[in-house]
Amino acid sequence: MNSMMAMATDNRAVPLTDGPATSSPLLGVEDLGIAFGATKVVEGLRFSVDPGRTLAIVGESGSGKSITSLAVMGLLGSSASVSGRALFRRRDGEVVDLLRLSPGRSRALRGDEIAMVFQEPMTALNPVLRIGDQLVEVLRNHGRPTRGAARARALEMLRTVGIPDPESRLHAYPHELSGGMRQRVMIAMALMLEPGLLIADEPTTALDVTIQAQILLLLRRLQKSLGMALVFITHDLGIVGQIADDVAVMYSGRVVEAGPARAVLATPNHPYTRGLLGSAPQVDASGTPLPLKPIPGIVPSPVFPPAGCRFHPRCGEAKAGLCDRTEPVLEPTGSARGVSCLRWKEIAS
Amino acid sequence: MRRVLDPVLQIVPTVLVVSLIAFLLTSLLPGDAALSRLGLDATQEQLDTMREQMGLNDPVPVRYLYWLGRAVTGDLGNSLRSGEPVAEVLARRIPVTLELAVFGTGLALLIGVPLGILAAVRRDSWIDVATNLFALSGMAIPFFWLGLLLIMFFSLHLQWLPPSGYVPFFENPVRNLHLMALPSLTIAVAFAATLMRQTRASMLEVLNADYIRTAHAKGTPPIRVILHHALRNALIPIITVLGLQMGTLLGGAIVTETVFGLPGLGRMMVDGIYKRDFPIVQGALITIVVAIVVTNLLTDLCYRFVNPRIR
Amino acid sequence: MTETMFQASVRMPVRAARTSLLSRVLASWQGRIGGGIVTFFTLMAVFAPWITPHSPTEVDFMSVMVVPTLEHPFGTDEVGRDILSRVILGARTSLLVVVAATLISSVAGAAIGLVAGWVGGWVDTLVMRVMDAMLAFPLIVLALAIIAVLGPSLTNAIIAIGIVKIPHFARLMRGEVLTLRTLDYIKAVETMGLGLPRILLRHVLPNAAGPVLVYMSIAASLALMTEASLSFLGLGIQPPTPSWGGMVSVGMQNWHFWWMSFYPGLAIFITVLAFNLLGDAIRDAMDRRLS
Amino acid sequence: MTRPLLEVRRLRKTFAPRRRGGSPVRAVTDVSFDLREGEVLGLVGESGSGKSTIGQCLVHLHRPDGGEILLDGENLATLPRGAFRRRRTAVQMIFQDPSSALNPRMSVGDALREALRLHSPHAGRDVIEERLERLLRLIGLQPEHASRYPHQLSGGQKQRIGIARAIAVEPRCLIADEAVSALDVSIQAQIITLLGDLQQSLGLTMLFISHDLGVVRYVADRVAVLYLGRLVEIGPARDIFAAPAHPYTQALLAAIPDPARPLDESAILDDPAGPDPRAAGGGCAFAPRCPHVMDLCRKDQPFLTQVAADHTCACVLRKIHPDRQGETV
Repeated sequence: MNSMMAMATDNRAVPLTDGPATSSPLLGVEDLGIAFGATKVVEGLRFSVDPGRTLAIVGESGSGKSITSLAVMGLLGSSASVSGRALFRRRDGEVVDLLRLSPGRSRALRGDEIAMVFQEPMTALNPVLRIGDQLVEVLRNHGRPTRGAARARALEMLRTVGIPDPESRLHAYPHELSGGMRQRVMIAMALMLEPGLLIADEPTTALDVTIQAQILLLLRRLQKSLGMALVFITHDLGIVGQIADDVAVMYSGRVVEAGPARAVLATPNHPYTRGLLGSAPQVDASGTPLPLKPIPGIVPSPVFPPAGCRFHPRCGEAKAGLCDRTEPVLEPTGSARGVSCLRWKEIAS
Repeated sequence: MRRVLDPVLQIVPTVLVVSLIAFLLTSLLPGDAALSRLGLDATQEQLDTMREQMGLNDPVPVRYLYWLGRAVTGDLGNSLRSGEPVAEVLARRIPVTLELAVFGTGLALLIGVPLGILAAVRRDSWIDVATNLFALSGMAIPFFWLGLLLIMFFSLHLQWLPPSGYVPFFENPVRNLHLMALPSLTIAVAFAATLMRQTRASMLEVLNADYIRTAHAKGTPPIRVILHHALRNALIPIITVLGLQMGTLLGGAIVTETVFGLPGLGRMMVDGIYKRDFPIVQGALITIVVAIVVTNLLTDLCYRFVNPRIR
Repeated sequence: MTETMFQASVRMPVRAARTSLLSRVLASWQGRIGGGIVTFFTLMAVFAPWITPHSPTEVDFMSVMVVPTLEHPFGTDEVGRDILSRVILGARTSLLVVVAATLISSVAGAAIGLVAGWVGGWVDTLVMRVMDAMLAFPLIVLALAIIAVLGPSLTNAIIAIGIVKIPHFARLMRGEVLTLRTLDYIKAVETMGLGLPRILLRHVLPNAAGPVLVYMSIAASLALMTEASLSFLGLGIQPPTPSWGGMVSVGMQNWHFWWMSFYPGLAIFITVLAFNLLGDAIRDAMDRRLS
Repeated sequence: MTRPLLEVRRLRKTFAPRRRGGSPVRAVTDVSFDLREGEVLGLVGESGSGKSTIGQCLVHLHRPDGGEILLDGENLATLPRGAFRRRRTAVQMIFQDPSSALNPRMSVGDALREALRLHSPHAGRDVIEERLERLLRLIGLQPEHASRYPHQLSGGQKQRIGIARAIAVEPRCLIADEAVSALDVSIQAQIITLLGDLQQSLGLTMLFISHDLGVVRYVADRVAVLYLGRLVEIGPARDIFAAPAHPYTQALLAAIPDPARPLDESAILDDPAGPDPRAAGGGCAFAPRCPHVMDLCRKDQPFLTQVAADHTCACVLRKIHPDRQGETV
């Protein structure tokens, strides 16, 4: 685990900031916009992930974090209009724009090179199909495996994710498993073909805290052993500290702050990131809880977003005439970090 | 074994309550059964003896148990008019209604389920609008009027099919199918409409489910998502509706049999009411209701088969 | 937290002031067409005696079974009565049956369901067992059986049709009550020790009323259909009172004079369709309002 | 020492099996604890621990199968219906889900007026209106919020109204059942702060039920930990967090995600199956998952033993090494 921390501190170029990415990342999202009709729920989003790294996208409900992952997966319905680019480097080196793929090519990538784990293990598995069949289906969607080979692979994956007695679980229905076990099955299913990129959308939110810790540990071990890139979507800054190399903090459809996870958590530049940290239960070294400093107000509706900086109505640092007029952009602040705040320099000093 | 036995045992109380309702209704029928049997010339003395013989003077619970005891051995009494045993009349009538119900259900399934799937998948397209209009009309059209329109068009105008009559299937299969075509279509239309709406609604709900998103996320071909992942789940409420609609179907059969002159159970019951022949009414009523309870049992078993969660 | 909820709220952006249910119903085409026809049907029924072009009961052997003409737009029947006038008057009979029967079944059914659902225990088991047994009878079959006991007449048709729909309302209401009991605001007023009548009248009934209202529209269409079927079988409204079902039945014996059965049947079809459309519109309006 | 406000003694609740032939679910087994005047007791456990069932028994939404619930020495569990209704306002609940906590057809003002009138049925209109305004300000809303309907409020605002309704009847004690779990982090912090302020200013006695130890740490004076329907540890919050005695409490604490602390791999339970009421048999319910399990644990049910002042724990390890009290195993 200390190795992870070490990795997080090395000065890799995190291409969240301006300028083209130096080394081509596995996934590079540029200027992503998602709108339902006239309602823009995500705007000007950029982030990237390298193989073997974990990017946490953190935000509250309505921040657009989940919808972003669905857009990258090509799973948004036709009611959404998507703009921008999401460049993905395939196994054979070809770089494709995930937002412009034909439905057939997009499907060929899903489950094979890009996989996803969802929030609700209770409803994400098909209740009328056996676990084994649901696992094997991934292989059948992307090839013609023999029965024996497919079964063997399913068994192997169930074992890999730590499911006891995997032979009998192959024949079980989802409702016969506990929540934690179902989430393990979901992870096994996502990793059947060893994808280069795994997107996990709040995979532990529905689980008990002791089970959550197990799943986090499992994801981290699998990510290291398979060398895949992991995009971990969460609302919990505590989890960010435990799993992420890099973090992008989202608020109301934009990235407000990004950079190496440890640096961002230690010295947040954006008032919203500070507010989130102040809202999260924390203890100091002696175990005494630090006082809570909640953010006042409520998350803005994407239908009637505030003018200027979207956070200004709740921001203690907002300056009238500036923050309510001008919309900030994500600007580099050095050491691979970026912040989207008009006053970050004044606040920092 | 248990999952088959349990629901079977559960219908026993239902059948008892149903038979009690049927018995109470028909035992309250106006008109004196003894009088009906003996005719108006009977003397008061003869009537009293007959009442005693028929057990009409016993209290109602005793009569019910007595009646139930005979009913389970197949003795449902005799027709007051013809004197024929009710069981024999039933034996002649049941095949007609059964055939009508089977053809009607089959047609309804063939029309309703595929159209419902199509409407759900192509939501808000012209197909969806058209099938919705079909469903709305199908549910609003009275069986007897639809039957008449079909007769006017196919029998009188085009002269393709005979307007009425009945020939048993094993006597002349071709003629039987000719005669049954229009009645089957008549009762199938409303049923198909209901099935279509239910199929569409449950498909739409299922298509929004998380596991459908999972199926897409693992790269499952769309057609397989619909037929393998969605339909299997959508079938669960469809089967429920199938069971619930059996009553409507048999109710429709009663009216339809009158229109097409089919000698089935429904006609038997209506004629029985006209003629105040209460054993006949009772026999038809019990048979129809037991048929519905049994179909509900079958759909329940199907449901258990399709839905692993309640096994 | 889930993004699907988020999408749903995005789909209908403005949820400003609560608009009235009526205006929401009338905002849909189903609501406008269904509501329009039901209003038309009601007005026609109420003012029937004053708007019929001919006497609906006067026999005229000089014009028996006349094809539709300007004089008799729907033609005449086997004794020369004007079919249009009889269809208009028939609306009156149908409206009476529909309103009375639906009121009987909805009030009785909702009361039974409310008690069964709230009290629970053996009361619930017993009541619902009887309701389930009644549900095993097809509507028309149970209505026929009741008619067989009571004898065919207008009043008895109303009673029979009213009784057969009770279990549907009872089940619906019971389901609503059971769902509401799991909601925190009902639990909250229970734990506050609010009086039972106030809990039921102020918190349970208003929130359970929606589905019952929707179902009343569907029950009305079924009542109309059942009445027409009974009359068609000769066991509902008795002649000479005009009823649409009875008119189709007479027309059936005279196949070649198509108009005799066509127009009364069309009247049933359109009215039932209108009630169904209205039911759909009310349901959609409620769904949107509660979301 | 004065008598505790609420005494729960050997509370039991078993639910009928969901399916025919299934085994009955023992949601709560022999749970005893006190709730002292003016304190906040955190009731902590994961899903299936029975913590919500206990809360619902206290406000009589469930009738316990056994045991006593003594409020000022009077047993609520066996009180006849009529007498109970008069005592009902003494214990009030704040619910988890803000979306279903308010009647959608009633304005905020009407919902609160109903509660205020219940508390003082003979108060005049002016008095009620004045109290309503004070109540709204107390929970951080404005008087104009009284005319709003639930669908016009945010989740956090609804939760504030839920709190207002509960305190409107001036209860002796409050049960907060996962009252902040459904809220976003920034809103959650607001509500925790509000509850803390109210507790201070009104001197509330509160049972704070939560699965989230991180949140409980902020509000609770004492903490009770439940596992599969049994109390495994209870003690002052400071002791529990500094020196948890029960292996389950230790695992629970280690699993709380903290932005400033990396995942402690050694403390993570190695049991993919999770809690299973059937796996325990006659012994300690936690035995199948416990890293320190011994043969003894699988046979006998451990009892609560004192490990420090006002701090008890139900673990065999604690009985064997009484001299190691307070030390982490």
